[in-house]
Amino acid sequence: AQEVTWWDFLSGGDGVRMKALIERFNDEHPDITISGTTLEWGVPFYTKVRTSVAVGQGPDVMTYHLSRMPLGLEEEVLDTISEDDLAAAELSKEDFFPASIAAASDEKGALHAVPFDIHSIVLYVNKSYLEGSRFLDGDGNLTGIDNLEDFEEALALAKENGSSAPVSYATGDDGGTYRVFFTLLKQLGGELIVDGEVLPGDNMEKAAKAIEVMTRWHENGWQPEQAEYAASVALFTSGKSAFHMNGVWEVPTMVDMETKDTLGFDWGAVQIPNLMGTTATWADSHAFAIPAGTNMSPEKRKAVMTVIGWMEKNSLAWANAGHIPAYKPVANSDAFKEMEPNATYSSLAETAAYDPRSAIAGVASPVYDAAINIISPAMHGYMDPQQAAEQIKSELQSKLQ
Amino acid sequence: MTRTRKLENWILTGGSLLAAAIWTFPLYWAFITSIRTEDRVVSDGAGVVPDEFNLSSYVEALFNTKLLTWYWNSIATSVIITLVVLISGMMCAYAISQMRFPGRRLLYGIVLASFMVPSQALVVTQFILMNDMGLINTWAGIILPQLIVPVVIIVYKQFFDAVPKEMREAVVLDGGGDYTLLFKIYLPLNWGITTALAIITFIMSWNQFFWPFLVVTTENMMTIPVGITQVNDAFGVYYARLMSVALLGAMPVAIAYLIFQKKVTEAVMISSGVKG
Amino acid sequence: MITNRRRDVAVAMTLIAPFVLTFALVFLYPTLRMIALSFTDAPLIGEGEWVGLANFKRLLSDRLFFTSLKNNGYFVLLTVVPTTVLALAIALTINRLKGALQSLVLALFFLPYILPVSVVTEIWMWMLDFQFGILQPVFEFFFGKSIPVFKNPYWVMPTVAAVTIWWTNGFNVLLFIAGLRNIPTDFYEAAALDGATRWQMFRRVTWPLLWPVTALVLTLQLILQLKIFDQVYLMSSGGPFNSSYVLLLMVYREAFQLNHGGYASAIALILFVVIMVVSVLQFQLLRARGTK
Amino acid sequence: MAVQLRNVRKAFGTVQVIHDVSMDIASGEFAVFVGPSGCGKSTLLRMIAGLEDTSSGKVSIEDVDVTETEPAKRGVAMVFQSYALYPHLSVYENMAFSLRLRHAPKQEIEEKVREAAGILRLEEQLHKKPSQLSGGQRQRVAIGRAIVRQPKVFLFDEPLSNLDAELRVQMRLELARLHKQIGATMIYVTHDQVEAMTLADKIFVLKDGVVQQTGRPLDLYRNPDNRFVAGFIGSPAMNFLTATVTGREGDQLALRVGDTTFSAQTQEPIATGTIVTIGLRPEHLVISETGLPVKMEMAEELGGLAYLHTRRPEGEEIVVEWRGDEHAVMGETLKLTCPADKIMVFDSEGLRVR
Amino acid sequence: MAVQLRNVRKAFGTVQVIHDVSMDIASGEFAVFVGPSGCGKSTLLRMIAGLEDTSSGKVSIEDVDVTETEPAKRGVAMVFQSYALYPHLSVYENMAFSLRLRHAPKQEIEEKVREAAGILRLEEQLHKKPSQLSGGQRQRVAIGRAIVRQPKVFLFDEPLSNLDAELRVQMRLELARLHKQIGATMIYVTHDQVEAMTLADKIFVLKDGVVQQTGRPLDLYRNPDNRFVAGFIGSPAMNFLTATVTGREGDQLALRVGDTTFSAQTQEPIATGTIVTIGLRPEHLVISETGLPVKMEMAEELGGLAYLHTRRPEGEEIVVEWRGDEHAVMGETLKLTCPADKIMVFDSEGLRVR
Ligand SMILES: Nc1ncnc2c1ncn2[C@@H]1O[C@H](COP(=O)(O)OP(=O)(O)OP(=O)(O)O)[C@@H](O)[C@H]1O
Ligand SMILES: Nc1ncnc2c1ncn2[C@@H]1O[C@H](COP(=O)(O)OP(=O)(O)OP(=O)(O)O)[C@@H](O)[C@H]1O
Ligand SMILES: [Mg+2]
Ligand SMILES: [Mg+2]
Repeated sequence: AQEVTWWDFLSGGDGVRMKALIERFNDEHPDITISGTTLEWGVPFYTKVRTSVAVGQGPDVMTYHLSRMPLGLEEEVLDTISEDDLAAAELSKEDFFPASIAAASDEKGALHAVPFDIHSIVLYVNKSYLEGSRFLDGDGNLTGIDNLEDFEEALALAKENGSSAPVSYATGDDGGTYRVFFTLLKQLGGELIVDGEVLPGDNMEKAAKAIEVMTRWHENGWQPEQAEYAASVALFTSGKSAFHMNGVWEVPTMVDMETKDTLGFDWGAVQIPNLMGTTATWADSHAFAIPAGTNMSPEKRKAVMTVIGWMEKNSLAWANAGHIPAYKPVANSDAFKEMEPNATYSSLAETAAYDPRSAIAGVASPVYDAAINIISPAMHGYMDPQQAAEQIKSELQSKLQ
Repeated sequence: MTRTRKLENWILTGGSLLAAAIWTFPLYWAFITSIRTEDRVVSDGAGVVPDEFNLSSYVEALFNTKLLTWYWNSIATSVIITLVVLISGMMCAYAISQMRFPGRRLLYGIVLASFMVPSQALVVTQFILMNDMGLINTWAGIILPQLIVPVVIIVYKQFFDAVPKEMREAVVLDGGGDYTLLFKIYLPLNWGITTALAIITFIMSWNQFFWPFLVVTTENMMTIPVGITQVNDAFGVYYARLMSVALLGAMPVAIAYLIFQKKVTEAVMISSGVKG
Repeated sequence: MITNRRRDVAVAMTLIAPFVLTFALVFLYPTLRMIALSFTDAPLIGEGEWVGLANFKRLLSDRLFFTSLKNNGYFVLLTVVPTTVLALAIALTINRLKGALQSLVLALFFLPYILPVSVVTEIWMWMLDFQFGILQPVFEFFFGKSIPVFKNPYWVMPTVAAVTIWWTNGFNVLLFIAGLRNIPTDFYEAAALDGATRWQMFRRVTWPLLWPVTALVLTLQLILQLKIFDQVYLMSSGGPFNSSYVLLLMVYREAFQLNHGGYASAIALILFVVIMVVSVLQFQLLRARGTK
Repeated sequence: MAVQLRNVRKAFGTVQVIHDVSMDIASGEFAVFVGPSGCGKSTLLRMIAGLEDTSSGKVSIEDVDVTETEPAKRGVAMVFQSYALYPHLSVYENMAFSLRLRHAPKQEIEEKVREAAGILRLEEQLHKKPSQLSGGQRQRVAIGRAIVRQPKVFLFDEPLSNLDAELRVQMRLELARLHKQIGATMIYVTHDQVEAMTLADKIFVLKDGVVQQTGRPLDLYRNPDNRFVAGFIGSPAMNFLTATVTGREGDQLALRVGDTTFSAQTQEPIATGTIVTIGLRPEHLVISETGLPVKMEMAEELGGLAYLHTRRPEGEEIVVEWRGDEHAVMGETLKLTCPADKIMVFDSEGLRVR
Repeated sequence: MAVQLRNVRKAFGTVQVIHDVSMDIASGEFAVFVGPSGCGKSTLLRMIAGLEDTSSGKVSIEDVDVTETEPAKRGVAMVFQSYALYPHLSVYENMAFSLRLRHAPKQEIEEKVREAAGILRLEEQLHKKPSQLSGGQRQRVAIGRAIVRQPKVFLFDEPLSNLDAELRVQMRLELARLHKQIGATMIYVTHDQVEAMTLADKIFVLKDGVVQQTGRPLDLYRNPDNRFVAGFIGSPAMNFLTATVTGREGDQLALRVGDTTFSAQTQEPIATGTIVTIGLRPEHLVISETGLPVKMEMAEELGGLAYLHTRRPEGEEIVVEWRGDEHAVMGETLKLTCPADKIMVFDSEGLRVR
């Protein structure tokens, strides 16, 4: 029997569902055993990957963010996945959304990862703060937020109604800050990196504008100060926030609490409204990748591909974690189309805004560093938005050389 | 005793108890947090008085993480480190203290100097070395760089030096050699210091974070201090679970400490040379 | 003694061999290798080119290096003397207690020391959590608002220092208690007969007689705190905007995140030299004061 | 009275250590507390110093009740067995310590320290640290520290017990001279009866926290009140034998030990047949033709003098002083007698029958 | 000869510690090395044991040259001043240790240990740890450890110096008895001349690595060869005074000390006017109407006996033994005389003028 060493960074609802999937796989495949390790998300995970690959101690298969693909390629930690490999997994490139295949390939078109899902941030709502206002329609669905003014009006209203942090997101965290910033930037029609240039032209103004909005939310006491990830979630679940901007992966948390009746309010999740003029939402993809230099036997490689293929085909269970499957047969299935609340925000797939394709972007990249080291301090008042935008530009530009 | 002195004593006693209570409050708070449900932890009015006794987060921690594996790794590596450090340190200290051989002074000089050398500064090349030897993700890799504990040699030497010369001569007259002397006389004579050094070495290696964190990449090889930071296997709000993992991680040594408190106290004093 | 000299030396060699061999392998060799590596542009794993002093030149223009160096110094300043003073104060108090009460109080103060660093940081991050931390009301009471200590450039180092002191202070308390117990009560009785006040007893008897222990504590602390990594890595990862970056963190980042083995070795070498020099200097200084 | 104790008691927890002790020490007197280890000498001394509370009773110094007074205000100075010299201070600073605490003027400190150093012949050592001094010199510094304070009473707790035998004799001499010279009241604790006999104007013999007898040294030797004092004072110690009273003739009491008859000079009436203990000092025993038969075991030679260790067939050891040339060798049998006026008789309670 | 040294020398580095020592110790003899601290007694003993190399010369044990033999093979057993008992082993195991090292059969070990324990009356203590024993018992265990090895020669290095005075006397007795009982050759080192006098068949007096005199104890006391031996043997020590020879009448040598005249019994010719040293033992000094004037300083009281410490106006201290009742008090002047046959005369080199 083959033992497949598996690394992931999946915690929270993701982690629970992935563990369940692995268990199911192991049950169904007596000849293959997945032995999984879960490492801390973000920098620690990618540091470990890098070090382990360097010393030939990497796993057989691992989860990887497609946003990080260029960086991963530059670090040379990813093996290519050939057509034969895909065939072994009973997959082909055509089974996936073209965008995700492009994101998983290098310049020459060689595939380095198998996309698994698309995930983005969404807007969670605590309806109790909006009751009787114009922001809830007859069915109790969120409505009437078509621009920034509307949203801020809703925030002010929630504040009035006693919400201590009307819109919570992880303001003290690289991921949380970055995702909101990037969403706002994209909604302004901005670009982070164009042709190897960081914030060229008026993109700088747009970045400053995005930071300015976040700063205002801070100054008005609408968003929590320096919230760590867990705290930002807890603010929402404990009923202190009217809105919560976070990844779809927290959907199961809400669902679970609702079933257990510990949530204490009516909740909903919608696509991030168009606040700045363009509809856009930050998105990323999880994918499976094989570390470089493992020199695994053909049998082992086949087992690994079997794992990947199986996971893709069973990604409906993964969609349970709020994600949109990257594997078209599942994504287009009726079962998925009926899944709630995914259906509510599945439209975002069209407006998903991925990280720029650059070796300084993606999870645990200099861009994320900039979020925690520049944007987060800026919105907490340590520098003004314009300054922050300039600093982002100079800092990242220097990394690009 | 005069009345003011009595009063003073009361204030002193009360004051130091209060200070000690404040000092240990974080541990208390961690415990209170860990026996609450996650919802309770972040709800308003979750005060310092325990109001729930819910062990679910402990159950989670024990069975949804690899805590038991980490315990095993920690115990095994710490025990091996302790044994090897003590035995090699004892032998080396004996030779330095009791025998005459070329290079003796130099060797002791090196031992004294390495007391000041920051081994943390060597992690990069130690890591490379472990990789060259194929010891990444192995117990041996965790253990090897922790085997240099010069203070063990220094303390042993001091104690061996203090064994009267006659003890050695008596054995020589009886026809015993150096191994007899070391293992039949010097070692049993210094059981006290041996246990003291063992305790200190064990605590030190049990609590080691930086090196195991570098040299281990797989969950199955992690030690307790590394494991509990690398994995936050919980979702949404996980403070109670975090605290129970932390407390479980600290538990074995903490319990051992509370049982052998006197011994540990003495061990620290002896091994730092303040008390002989 | 009439013995066989050659056999004696052979026996001695077998006795020192385990230590000497391990030492050579995991200490001496890595040290030499570190020095060699610091003159190359090697990645973490693999060969590099000889680049002479390039790494060191680069250090001179690396802002982060100077920030880290400064932070190391700042951290030492924040911990070494405060922990010594605090430990002394606690030891003096404990020393006046008796029997079981004394053991209890001592145990409570010592307990944090035996905790793994990650347990300590987990607990304190929870204690100090900006939204739910139990200590935030205390900050509100004193400063009128909550303080995100790990996100505030002015608070982060003092906070890490405070947590470090909480964690390691018990050890120093023990050393001071041992030192205090070594002072014969005769001295205090003699001073009492001479009419010394409490303060005079401390100033003229306890303090000078405790000086060797104080020097030991200061030296140990200095060496220890210069090697700060764990707490910073676990609590603030060097942020916000690098205001808690320290040298060892930089070594770690360059070597393990950025794959710059050569440059990391150069930084490590500097740290190595700094610690050696500082501790030797301090050792001499304190000894000089002690004998004066 | 320089020092007066009235019904002083001391208990540590439930253990009564000093039982109802009263004593008077006149001004300028050299008083010695002597007794076996643990009998409470140090405790008593420390109570006078104020380092130990009194459980009940009254301590007065120069007719002022100081029972509740702080140690520093009693006007006493103490010399500790361990000397308690501050190792970090020079000899000069050690002696100046108490004056500095009192913020005495520099001039005065200088004068007093120099004077004390003069008395103790320490002028050359003033700049040294205690660790650089010999045992005897340290001892002198400790005394010097007391002298500068010009106390009403000097207290010494076994000040010589850390010195070797030769130095001890020499320091005894120094102490005696010092007492003559400064004429202060001194209270001195020792468990060495030779020291007590040599130094004291007045000895207080203590046992288990009770004063057994008080008096001038030779009075205690010649006329002990009880068996304990008799056995404690005198070197080598008195030999004790169990005897039966067989009759009386005037002040001559007839006693039988084994088959041997002794006669002792006593006045007090005592019934025939009473079992008593008789005490015979080694220096009073005479080897003669008849007498108590003992077997020679070993001779402790001092040159001109030897102590013969002998043993009765019944097992009791008897030490006999021998002066003269060749003495008996191991195994020989000797017969011992003793002049009647030298034999002391003690009743079953150990009290002297005079 | 049990032990024979021939022209033995020992140097530590450049320091010559033992100078050309030759000695013969007969089988069964109890030999004692005595001398002041640092004179080389221990070194000599350790050379016999083989714990110290000899720089030159020859050491034989039972007529076998052992100069180059390892300690364990010389057939000697040593009892150390510190006892060197293994504190972690029971009394039984302590005694059995050397046999175990030799892998002696269990049976034999048991027998030998029991036998030694019997001799030393340690049967009851066999299971105890050394720390549970009294000083004297520990001493006996140390001896027991030597006995089980049935050595040709027992070596003792100040075995009693850690015991208190009383126990010392008792253990001396035991040692003497032991020597009688097992009849082995014993070499015993001490710096206490009383011990030497009491135990020895033959005393070797050492000074600075040179044997000063060898002989039976009382011979050394009565007839010392030189000033050193005279001063060393006898307690309290002999008083020495500088005197001028003023004439001779038969075997009576006339001497003047200050204004006082003494006469000493000597045969050897000595010129009038020679400056000599005379030795007067405290026990031979007599207080009389005329004689050498001295001032009383302090009396060391032993009860029946007192040693009067007196001083000549010229500064020399003279100790006088006093037996009797009241003696002089401090400051009084006494006059001392001494019988002519007790006065010893030493020339300027310290050699005895007989
Ligand atoms: N602080 C104390 N607590 C309890 N018991 C004590 C204390 N100090 C002394 N004792 C007891 O009081 C008794 C008398 O002690 P003290 O020190 O006065 O004896 P001592 O006559 O000075 O003896 P030594 O000659 O050995 O110094 C002893 O039994 C001792 O154990
Ligand atoms: N290992 C050594 N190295 C250098 N000198 C030594 C050594 N051992 C002894 N000595 C010197 O040799 C001399 C004789 O020492 P030894 O120990 O034989 O004296 P001792 O007569 O036994 O004295 P004590 O009565 O104090 O035991 C001393 O001056 C001592 O300092
Ligand atoms: Mg005492
Ligand atoms: Mg010696």
